[in-house]
Amino acid sequence: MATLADLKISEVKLAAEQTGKWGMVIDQDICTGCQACVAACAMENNVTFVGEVDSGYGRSMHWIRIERFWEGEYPEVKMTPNQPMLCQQCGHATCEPVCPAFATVHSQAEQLNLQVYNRCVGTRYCANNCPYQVRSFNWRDYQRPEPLPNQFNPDVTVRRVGVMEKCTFCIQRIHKAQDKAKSEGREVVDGEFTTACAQACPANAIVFGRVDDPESLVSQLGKQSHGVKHLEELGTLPNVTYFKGG
Amino acid sequence: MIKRIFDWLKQPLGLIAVGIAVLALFSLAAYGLYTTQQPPAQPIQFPHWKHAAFGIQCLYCHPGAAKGPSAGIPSQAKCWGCHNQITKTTDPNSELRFLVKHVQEGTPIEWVPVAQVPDFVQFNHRAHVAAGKNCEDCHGDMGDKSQITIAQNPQVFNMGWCLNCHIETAGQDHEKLVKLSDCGTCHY
Amino acid sequence: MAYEKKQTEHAHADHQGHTAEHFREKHLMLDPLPRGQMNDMVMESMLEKPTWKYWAVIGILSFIVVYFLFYKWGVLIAKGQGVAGVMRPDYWGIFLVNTVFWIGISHAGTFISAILRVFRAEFRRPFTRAAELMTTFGLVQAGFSIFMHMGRVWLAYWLMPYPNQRMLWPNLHSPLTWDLLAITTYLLSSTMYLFLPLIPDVAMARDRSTGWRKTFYKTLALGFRGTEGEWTHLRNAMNIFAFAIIPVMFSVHTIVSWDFAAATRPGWSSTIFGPYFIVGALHSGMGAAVVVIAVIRATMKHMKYFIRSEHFDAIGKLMLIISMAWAYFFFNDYMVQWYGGDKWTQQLLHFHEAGPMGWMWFTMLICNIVVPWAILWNPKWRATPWLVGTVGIIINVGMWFERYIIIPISVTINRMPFTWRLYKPGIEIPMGIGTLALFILLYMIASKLIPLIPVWEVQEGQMAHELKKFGRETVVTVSELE
Amino acid sequence: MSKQFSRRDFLKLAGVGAATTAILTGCGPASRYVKREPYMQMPEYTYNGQSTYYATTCRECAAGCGLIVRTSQGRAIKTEGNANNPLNLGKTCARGQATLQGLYNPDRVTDPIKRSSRGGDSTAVMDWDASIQVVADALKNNKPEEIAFLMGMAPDHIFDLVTDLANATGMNAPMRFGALGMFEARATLSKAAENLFGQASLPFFDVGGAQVVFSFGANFLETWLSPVSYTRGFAGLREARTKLRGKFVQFESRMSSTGGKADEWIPLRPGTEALVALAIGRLAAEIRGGAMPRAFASVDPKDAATKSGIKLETLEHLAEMFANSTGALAIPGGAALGQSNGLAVAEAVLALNAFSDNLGKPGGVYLSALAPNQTEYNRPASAREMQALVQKMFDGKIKVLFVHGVNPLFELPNSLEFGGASKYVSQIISFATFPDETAREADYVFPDHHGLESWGYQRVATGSAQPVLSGAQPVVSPYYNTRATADVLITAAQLAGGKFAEALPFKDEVEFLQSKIASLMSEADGSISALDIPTFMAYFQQHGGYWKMSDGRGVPSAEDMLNRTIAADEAEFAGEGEFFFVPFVSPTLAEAGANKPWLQELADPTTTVMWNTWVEMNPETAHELGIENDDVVKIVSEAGALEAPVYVYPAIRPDTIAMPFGQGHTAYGRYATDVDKDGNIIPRGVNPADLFGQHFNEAGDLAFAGMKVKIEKTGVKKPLSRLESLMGVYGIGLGEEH
Repeated sequence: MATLADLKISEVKLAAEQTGKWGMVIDQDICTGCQACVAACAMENNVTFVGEVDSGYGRSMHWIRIERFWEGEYPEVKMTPNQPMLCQQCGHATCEPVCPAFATVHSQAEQLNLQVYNRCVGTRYCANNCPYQVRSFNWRDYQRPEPLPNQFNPDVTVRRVGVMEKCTFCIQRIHKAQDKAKSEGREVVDGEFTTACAQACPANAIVFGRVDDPESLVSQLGKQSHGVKHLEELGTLPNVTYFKGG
Repeated sequence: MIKRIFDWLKQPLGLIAVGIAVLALFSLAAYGLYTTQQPPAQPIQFPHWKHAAFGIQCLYCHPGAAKGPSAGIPSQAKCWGCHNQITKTTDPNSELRFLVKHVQEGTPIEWVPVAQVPDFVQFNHRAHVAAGKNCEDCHGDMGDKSQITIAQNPQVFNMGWCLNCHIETAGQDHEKLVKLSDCGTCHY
Repeated sequence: MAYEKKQTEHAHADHQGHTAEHFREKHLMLDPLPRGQMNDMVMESMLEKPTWKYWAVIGILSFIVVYFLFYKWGVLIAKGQGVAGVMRPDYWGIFLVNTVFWIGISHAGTFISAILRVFRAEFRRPFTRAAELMTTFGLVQAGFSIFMHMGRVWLAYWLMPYPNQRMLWPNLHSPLTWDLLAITTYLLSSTMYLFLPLIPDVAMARDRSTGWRKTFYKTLALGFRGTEGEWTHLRNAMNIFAFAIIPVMFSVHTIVSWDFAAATRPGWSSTIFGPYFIVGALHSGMGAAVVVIAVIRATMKHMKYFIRSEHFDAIGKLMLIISMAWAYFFFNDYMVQWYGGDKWTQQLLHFHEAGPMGWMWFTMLICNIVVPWAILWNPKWRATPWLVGTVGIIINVGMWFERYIIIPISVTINRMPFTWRLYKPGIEIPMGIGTLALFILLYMIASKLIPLIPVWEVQEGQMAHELKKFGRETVVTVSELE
Repeated sequence: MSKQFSRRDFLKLAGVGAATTAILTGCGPASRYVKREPYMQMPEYTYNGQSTYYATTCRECAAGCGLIVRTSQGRAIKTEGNANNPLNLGKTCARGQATLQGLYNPDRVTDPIKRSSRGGDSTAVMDWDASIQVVADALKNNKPEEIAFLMGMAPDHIFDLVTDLANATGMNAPMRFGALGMFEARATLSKAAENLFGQASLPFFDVGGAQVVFSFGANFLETWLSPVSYTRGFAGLREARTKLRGKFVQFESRMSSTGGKADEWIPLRPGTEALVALAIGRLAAEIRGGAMPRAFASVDPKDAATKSGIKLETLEHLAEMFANSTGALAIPGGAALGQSNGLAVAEAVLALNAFSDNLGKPGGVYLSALAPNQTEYNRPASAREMQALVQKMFDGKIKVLFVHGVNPLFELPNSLEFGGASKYVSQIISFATFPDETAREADYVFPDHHGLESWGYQRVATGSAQPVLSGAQPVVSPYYNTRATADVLITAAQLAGGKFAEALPFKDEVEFLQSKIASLMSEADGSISALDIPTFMAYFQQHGGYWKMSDGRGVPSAEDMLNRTIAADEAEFAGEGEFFFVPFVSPTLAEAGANKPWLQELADPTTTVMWNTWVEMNPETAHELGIENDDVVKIVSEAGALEAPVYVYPAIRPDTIAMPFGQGHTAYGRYATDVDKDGNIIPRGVNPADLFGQHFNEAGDLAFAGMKVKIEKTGVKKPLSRLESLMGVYGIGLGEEH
């Protein structure tokens, strides 16, 4: 029987020194706020809809939301560049240490913040502690009447009441691509697959790939000087880079 | 009021009533527990061991296991491909009569899979076959007719069992251990 | 023996005249009654046949507990946390407010009983039991509240460290895990600590009761007969516990504060939270204790003998000091956060005062600082039971508001302004009332089952106290008993 | 269609959906047991647990984007863009993503039904043989000129089929209509192209290649013409990686989500777009020097500045930007064209392009490529043409009306009185997939398959340089007892006999499709080619259509464009009232998205409102009127009145209010409607089309933005569901400032 030490739980700390594996670059200058990514994410990840009352009360389950603010007053008013906000897959996430049940853990293999739905007991501490506020909780057993469940993606667990969920960087696609590459005896090629949001984005504002591969498109873009990482000052080591635009 | 009820319950009759009630509750609970442990009814009592004894490879009927996440249940056409050659299909007492009926009526056979992992586990057959696991490692020896029926899987798939094998497989290879003990490998 | 000697001295003291009479009236410790009589008084107060009023209150409370607490909890479990008012960004709501509140309440018990015992504060003697009961019952409510909060409460056992085939353990990095450990430890140790001083009293009750009560007390008394050896063991055990439980008590609320202080939220991540929370807990705990004592004194037989103005005066002074300490920590916390200049924290502080819930912030200050300071400085008012009791209630309202401001109001403001939203409680309110009802209900039942006054402790105190006359002065002397 | 399709023999895996929802906690094994039906005949290319991908075409709007649908075990799981399709290059919009929620919508029409009374709930389920007989009888027993088809803008193959039928039999030519076409003012664009370029066509604006883009009301990042393609163009405009970041200026009275992306947003007075465009042209011509083009000569920039409410300096600065740019592009569209002077606006703006000399050049204006099997541009009916149809119905000249792919009772303004006219039509047969308002008023509903269950093709009208014919094929077997309308018509025509049978001599829909694409088989320069039609059809399905490999866009002739006068009159506004009324199409819902729950739950890009209709109002105006967020106001136009909650919107002119189109359904399924406390079905939100009067521009498009309205307070509050925070975004409820 393996023991606690074998599982190297203390390695969570090491994440601070690592650069991450998967990352994203989002160009806010060309993001039109069209919501295609939001819809694509919901369709890919079996994200439920919650109805008018709950969505108006901050209970919508969007894994990715598009934020916009206003600058100035009429007539010199401007809409700030649309800001798609999703889980930043922090290298040193604030959500991870606070979960008492290890439902929110760091994937050492993929360098992602995992949410293990079946382990979640619903303390909601992770969501409280997430500075990006990108976690959504299943406040109710939201019903999707027949035959809507036909559309469920079999690769993604359907969450039930009382568990936390969030963007996974489409980990099911990562696994699928890796499995395919492995079965063909090769490495995953940059651009071979992408997340649902990046795939749908009509403006190509979202680019996804390996940040630890200096040759990948996402690394190349990430090096550009106007890239910003949100709330980096908190030491979260986010893996999503934003181009503020303008 | 309450006192009267208690007094009544202290009588022999009352005690018997209490006893019966407790027994009934207990047996109901036991029965409930029992039903959850029962193997499901299958449309055909399919003998895996017979097929294995004929030397049919697992992958012949379940080819998905080598190619993708799901091993798959063979289609009727596949069953019928062999069985329409076998005269036994006319025997009215043979289990095969059910197959004949389904084929003739064109209705699907509603199998109840028994080797199931919970929904929150994303299991991939291909990776396990590629890692050199044999079917019987998880599904038991299909050739042994006492061990395997279509109504039961000898191995209960639980996480400890999965994890044990994963850690054993990884051995001293740290990178492999990280991958194989990562929550995100199976849960997403 | 010591008791007889005391008796003769007491008789002698009878001739001291008016001054001694005056002392006796004021101080329980100087107003000894025969031991048997005192025991009978306690027994009588416990065994007094409940009036219809008692049953009516029990009935109402039971209804509230069954309907508001358990039925609504069933609804909550069946339908999910959506029936409560929580949402993004207020993932934590009144359930956690109540948890912190009840843990706070439970602190007074240990404070009064353990700290005052360690420091030999004699006025504590008649009400240590009442305070200890508050600790245990308060923790029960806290436990209920935290379980109500959980999204999948049926899996709560996963938070317990136990060997399992999944090779999964609770996360020791999480303040919630520490919380769980601390609260469990506190609950166990405070229950033990409640039980130890109870032994001589249930032994006394055993000797004076018949029927099922006799069996009940016999079981609880563990065969205590009152021999010197037993007393020595008991005293030793109590001393150990009294000293040991103090760090536990401090750690519990410090750890509770770490739930917040260890988070990255603006307004939460504050280093002063540990002591601030402890003082806050004592503030509400003393308030609650004084309410309980005032109610006991007003409703139960013979209690006016045991609980006198002097006790309210003493607790009142404590409350005043704690209120000042709380004000200091509040100011300290506010000052440092404000001075830090972080824009989100600035926004939050502004929101506290000027936001839609600003009234609550000001009410909190009035309840926690203005009211106690205005009333408790006056010795006469301080000695008025109903007034001090009212102040206790007001302080508790204030302290509940303080927790409400720290949790659902503070989490409204985070670093993502796009998500800011104001919390509107739902099912939490009735369920919170349910926990309060359960607390009162447990107390009412306990008052009929166990002696609320630790008689032996009072008698012990009375033995130690003596009035002596030096010249024209009558002086109180206290002798060491142990 | 049945023959080819039956080969696939999909079987639903009963209970898999239930199983996925059933257990997260897991009790005993018995609770986990589900039945699984294996394939009876496993398709040879299928493995259990592995997805099959089919190429098809999106039917959520008429743009014709190619889709790849991931299917697993006979269920459609996810739509993705077809990376090969030149129109969308693997991308989709939100509506394309949500199309699966239409396919698996719980409120679809499941069987052919006969309604005992129009608008009533009591229906009788029919079988398909009887249904087809009804259609055949309707064709046979009426005079051809008494039969009319009203169709949506997609799909094209049924339109072609009905056109063939009409041509052969003398039936009324099928009319196509869609609210999107109305709000895009397609007729005006095409008329302007005809006037200026001599050829009716949808102009194509190469946003991606431009350096400066001036958009006059065109909401090309939302729903306009071909949003996915235009969004890609916009990304090209901005792409700093490859070239200089292009500038974008939007002229509109209410900031759309397109306008939100603009570097400069110019809130001009509604109706002065033509004036402003010409003034910019004149100022730009002055900057460049040389002879003043006649088109700009008559306009006075000062006057234009006063009338439009834009500062003269701003105009001059914009003109400078336009004149000095090497690639300046001007786009007319949306509400700017839906006014009484819409045609003049379109002409004025196109004239700017002529001035910029970008016609037929990268970053300029082209004539959209005609699709491979298309000979001339075929625009949908304008509102005036629809009015003519309604008039015919009123006059009793139409005995049978077939409705397919359009919901006129919702999409047409109330004032056109389609509902009233339909009472004079003795038989209305709807082919609706969803129980929409028109289907409720139909005598029969013979449901067509959902787009993902259908064969067909859609011609790409604009958005791609290459001529594209997007092909559709069923990706799953029909979920309900529905039948392809093409099949129904073909069978019915054969039953009707005579000319009808001769017009459609096909076995089924697929044979008809083959006949329509057969001519492409051997054409040069095609993306696919084959020697026989089955192979060609297979390639067509596999690749999701057929397209030419070369640029097929037309080059407009610039001759005389600047040498003509363009009327610079201001638009006329109908109705009394102090507010201009600007309706716009909801970017997330568009005309037919309201029945898809996830589209309802998408936050509107500008207001982040979900699940409802709102009225946008300038904060200053709201303050003056004493109106706050969520106050319900009554909007009164000359044609009607509506009540909707206010969204205090910082980027709208104080004299303008705006409202999204897309909600306000009285039927159309549970997500498009709402229930009140008593469980009665009530509309979700309101339909601003109810306010439109019968005013048209010169091209026949509805002057939907040419209205003035009054506002009355009601004293009622209806909280809008917003994704955003009123506190965080607007500072409302945060308390007084220090």
